[in-house]
Amino acid sequence: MISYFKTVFTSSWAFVQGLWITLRYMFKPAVTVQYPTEKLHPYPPFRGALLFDAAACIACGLCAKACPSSCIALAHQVNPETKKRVPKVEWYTLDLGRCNFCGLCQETCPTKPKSVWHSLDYEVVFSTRDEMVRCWKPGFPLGGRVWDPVAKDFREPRGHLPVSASPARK
Amino acid sequence: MSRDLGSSRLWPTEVWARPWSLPRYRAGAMWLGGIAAGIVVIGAGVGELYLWGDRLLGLLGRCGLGAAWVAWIWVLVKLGCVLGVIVANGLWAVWWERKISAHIQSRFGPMYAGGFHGWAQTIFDTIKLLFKEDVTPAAADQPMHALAPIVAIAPCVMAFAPILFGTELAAARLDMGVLYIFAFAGISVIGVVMAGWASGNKYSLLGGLRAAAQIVSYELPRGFSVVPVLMFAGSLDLAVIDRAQAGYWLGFIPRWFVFYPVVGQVSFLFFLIASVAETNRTPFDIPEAESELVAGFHTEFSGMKWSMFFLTEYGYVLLSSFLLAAFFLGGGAAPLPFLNFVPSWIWMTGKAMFMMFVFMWFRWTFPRLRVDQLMDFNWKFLLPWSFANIGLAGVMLWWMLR
Amino acid sequence: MALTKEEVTAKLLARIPKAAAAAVPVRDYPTVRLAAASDLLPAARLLKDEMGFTYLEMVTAVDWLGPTSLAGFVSSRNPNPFTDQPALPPLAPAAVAGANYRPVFDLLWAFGNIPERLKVFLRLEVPRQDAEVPSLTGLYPAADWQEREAFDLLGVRFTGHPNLAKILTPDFLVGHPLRKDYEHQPDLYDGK
Amino acid sequence: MASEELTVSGPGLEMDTMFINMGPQHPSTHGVLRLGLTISGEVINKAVPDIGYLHRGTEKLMETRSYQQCVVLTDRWDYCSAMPNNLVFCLAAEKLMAVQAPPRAQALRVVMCELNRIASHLIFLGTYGIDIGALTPFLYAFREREMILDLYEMLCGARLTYNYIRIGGVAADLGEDWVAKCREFLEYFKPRIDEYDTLLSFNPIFLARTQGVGVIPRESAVAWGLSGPNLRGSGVDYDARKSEPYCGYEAYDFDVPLGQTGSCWDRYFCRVQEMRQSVRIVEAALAKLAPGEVMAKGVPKIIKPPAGEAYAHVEASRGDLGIYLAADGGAAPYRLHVRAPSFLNLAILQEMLVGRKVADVIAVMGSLDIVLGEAVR
Repeated sequence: MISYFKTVFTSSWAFVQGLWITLRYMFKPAVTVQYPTEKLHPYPPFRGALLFDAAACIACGLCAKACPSSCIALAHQVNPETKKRVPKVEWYTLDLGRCNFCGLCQETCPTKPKSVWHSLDYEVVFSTRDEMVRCWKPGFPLGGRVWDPVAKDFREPRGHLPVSASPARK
Repeated sequence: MSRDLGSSRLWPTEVWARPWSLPRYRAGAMWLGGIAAGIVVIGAGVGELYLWGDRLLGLLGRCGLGAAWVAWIWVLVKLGCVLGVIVANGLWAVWWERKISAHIQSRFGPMYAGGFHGWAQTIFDTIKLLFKEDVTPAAADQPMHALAPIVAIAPCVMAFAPILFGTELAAARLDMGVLYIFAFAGISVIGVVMAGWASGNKYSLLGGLRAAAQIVSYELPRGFSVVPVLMFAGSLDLAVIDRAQAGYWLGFIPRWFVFYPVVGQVSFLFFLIASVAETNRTPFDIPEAESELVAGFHTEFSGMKWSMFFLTEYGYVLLSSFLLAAFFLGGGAAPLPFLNFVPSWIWMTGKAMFMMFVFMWFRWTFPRLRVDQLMDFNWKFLLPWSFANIGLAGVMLWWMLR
Repeated sequence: MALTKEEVTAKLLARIPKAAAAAVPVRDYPTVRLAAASDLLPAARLLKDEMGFTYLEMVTAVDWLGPTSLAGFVSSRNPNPFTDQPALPPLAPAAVAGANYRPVFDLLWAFGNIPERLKVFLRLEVPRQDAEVPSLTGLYPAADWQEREAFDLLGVRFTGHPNLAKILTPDFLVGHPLRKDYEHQPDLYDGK
Repeated sequence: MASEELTVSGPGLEMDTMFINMGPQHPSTHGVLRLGLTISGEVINKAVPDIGYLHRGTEKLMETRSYQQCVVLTDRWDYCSAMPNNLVFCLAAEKLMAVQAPPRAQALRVVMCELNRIASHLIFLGTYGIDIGALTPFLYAFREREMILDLYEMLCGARLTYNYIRIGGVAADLGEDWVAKCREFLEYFKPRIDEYDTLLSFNPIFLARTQGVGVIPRESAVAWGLSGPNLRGSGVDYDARKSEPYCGYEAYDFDVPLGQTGSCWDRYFCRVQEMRQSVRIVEAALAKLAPGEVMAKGVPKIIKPPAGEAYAHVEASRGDLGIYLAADGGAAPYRLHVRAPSFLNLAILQEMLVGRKVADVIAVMGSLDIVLGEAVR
């Protein structure tokens, strides 16, 4: 009989304690971020959407070999007279739809500064599959362009952080 | 435009260390303002009626209408008020619940719609629900599926008839008001069972059956826990119960039933628990147990049909809150003598809002019971002890009347 | 009585006919190679009942046919505007000189003795064609799904398994993907 | 636990059973798991788990990837705690190559794996709360987990798929204030566990829902090959960190929490206790973190382990995660098999659920803490 009332009491007391905790948190400020209106910068090592610098690249192809999901493709330039390999990229593509965001391409890139590297852009959103493929040719911006199959031309990708918002290259 | 928060993450450690220095973290006391706003929203219409009712009645009479016409118009006005309260309560309570849950969980809740702390969120939600496609599953029993939300909500509206919104302030004064409310509140379960059956979904069916068992069972302790109050007040009329709690012991302890030693507190708690169970809210929300039955009986409802179930749920929460306030918390009586100048409907709605907060507080704190445990708790704990409580009340009454 | 690795191996070798210490052991663990599929159940019983290896840690098989074949590899649509070359797997496995390729399934069981903190591996080679071994489900319920997995991915039949059905791959998938000569049959989800 | 199955006999009194598909889209199946339940009333007669909806064929994919690239794929098994996945693959490869990570890297591995254990158990705690009907602890758990993810982001740039532990060491050394931040988190986290205890562990409703429910007896747990907190909840003292210490776990002083009866609550409370122990280990590891290399010398750029076979297993958040790695001397693993704890923990469901109520399915399934990404790889 005593243990019965003891159980009732301890149970009730546990409920009160639980209520007390939730009540206390109610008066503490919220810790969340109102995302679309408030935005956080990732920490510097963050691995966001990939950027590429065609001017710095030596077209060695190490990044393409390092990629576990074969998302990188490139071709080096060829000297039209000597038919010899020129250490410059002819074209360079990155399929962000396949990208693992693992950072292996950035790690293996031998140039200084890196010619392929992860930006801090975490708002990687696409509306079409074609938009997932970023293309570079010499002279293209760091963020790359996407191929528009209808207009048969390259255009700027939509809906991303401007490249200027990304920090200095690692 | 978005605001750039930079790369410094605000960890809880930092946020809680200096809450008020952060302009965007001033939401801690939101719910306090919420109670005040709730009193205004729910009370305003009622209060106006309280002040202007007599004049309106006189005006109608002066217009040359017959007494029968005046009576009818008067009924319609009161009906409109009650309906307005229920609908406004649906809008308000959903927003408030979302806010309370958010702040309990260290987040913000709705913040965009309408500007200030997302006050218009539920209004926009309602608009969305109104325009939403009304989907009826192919396997559903069509007429029953359409009828179920109506069967659920109609008794809820009707049960509000004798509810006191302040001293002597009710749509209808009934001698057997308490019985009337319990009787009508018990009908809604038919709508829930219909919804579960007619949906043609096994989860809904389980939810509906669970609801039937649960609600019917919890009617008993809910009724019995009020019996001591009825014994002390000596009437089933809510107005009489309300009046019986006016006045103070020793000049400052309110003569509310919740302050009657032992009997009052036990009745109050039992009524509160049974009310939570009646309204299908956590920890007794097994009919719509989200993690088990997806959404229980209203899984297959969408648009306005679905929101009618929600209106019913929040209507019953409001009903239970008003009943708790009227039965145990002194109704329209002020907690201290010098506060008597404040109109009774403010006290009434304020107490009801506080009880509503308690309902929500429970919901966002406790886990959910299992079906059999729920039944065990009802039949093996609540019911016997509410009988004992009635006995104790009898002894107390005998001692008082001696 | 504390059991040691050596004792376990010795006992297995003594009691199971023609069992031998594996030529290629699982690094750092006692590994015993069984001579025939019929030795498996006695060996498992010996381990379980007499030596307290009540924990079946792992059941798997290796197809030693040779390097993974890329036949039937389907690359997704190539949206690259510069080239028609589809994206291929990063590495095309090539035969390594000196590797011991042979047309067998090398089955592997790992048994654990929890209180003694011991682990022992049994292995058994069966021919790739109609590979059949007795099921351990009667002794170890843990073998149930693991054998189903080995059946699904490699096509080893476990005789006596109560429900030897596919478990990981979809029902419409033809073949056993982890076989080295697995060739993907085009299906609905390959796209154009 | 006595079966609550009803037996009805007599003409016209046969109870009809109902087949319920729980999943693959269901709020509480924690991923894409399908349970075919045959119920009579609310009591389960038969339960058939159906998995494979998330099968990505990682084991096959790895046969066409280099060892470095395989580490990236390991992240995708148990996405709630990817560090132990990285670790176990690297341990297996290191065993084949006879390479040992330097001491600092070993300590960092321990810190990361234990932090990940906390993060993973926090997810379990939160989702289990939701399964039982308490929604608030979920948000609290995620609030804390967020800090751990922040720590990871500071360290390796990813919040979920780290690719941090590499063959021969780890990818990056700690930043300047990482240790201070980590200590701040630990100090913040310790009192939070007590709050979880109040809100969930010792809440009478929670106790009623989980104690004595879904009991797995000792023998049954061992026979079905359970591991991790599910096995320890049944009172079996099996922890790879103690039985076969790796990464210098033998140097840390910690307890292995054991359950008494093997009920849902025991499994749950084992995890809560493990969070405390993990905090202890992380504190000790941070205290003895000496400066030094984080990558072993002599690890080639192109890793080609000699032919051979290795088995490595670690105590991952969900149990004993093992990897069998067969190498033929090539640049890619010849064959890799994952002994996934979730896969084996899930198998016992078909036996356990019979005779329980529908509401218990959720309690039991939640208490096993499965991640389908790992179960079906």
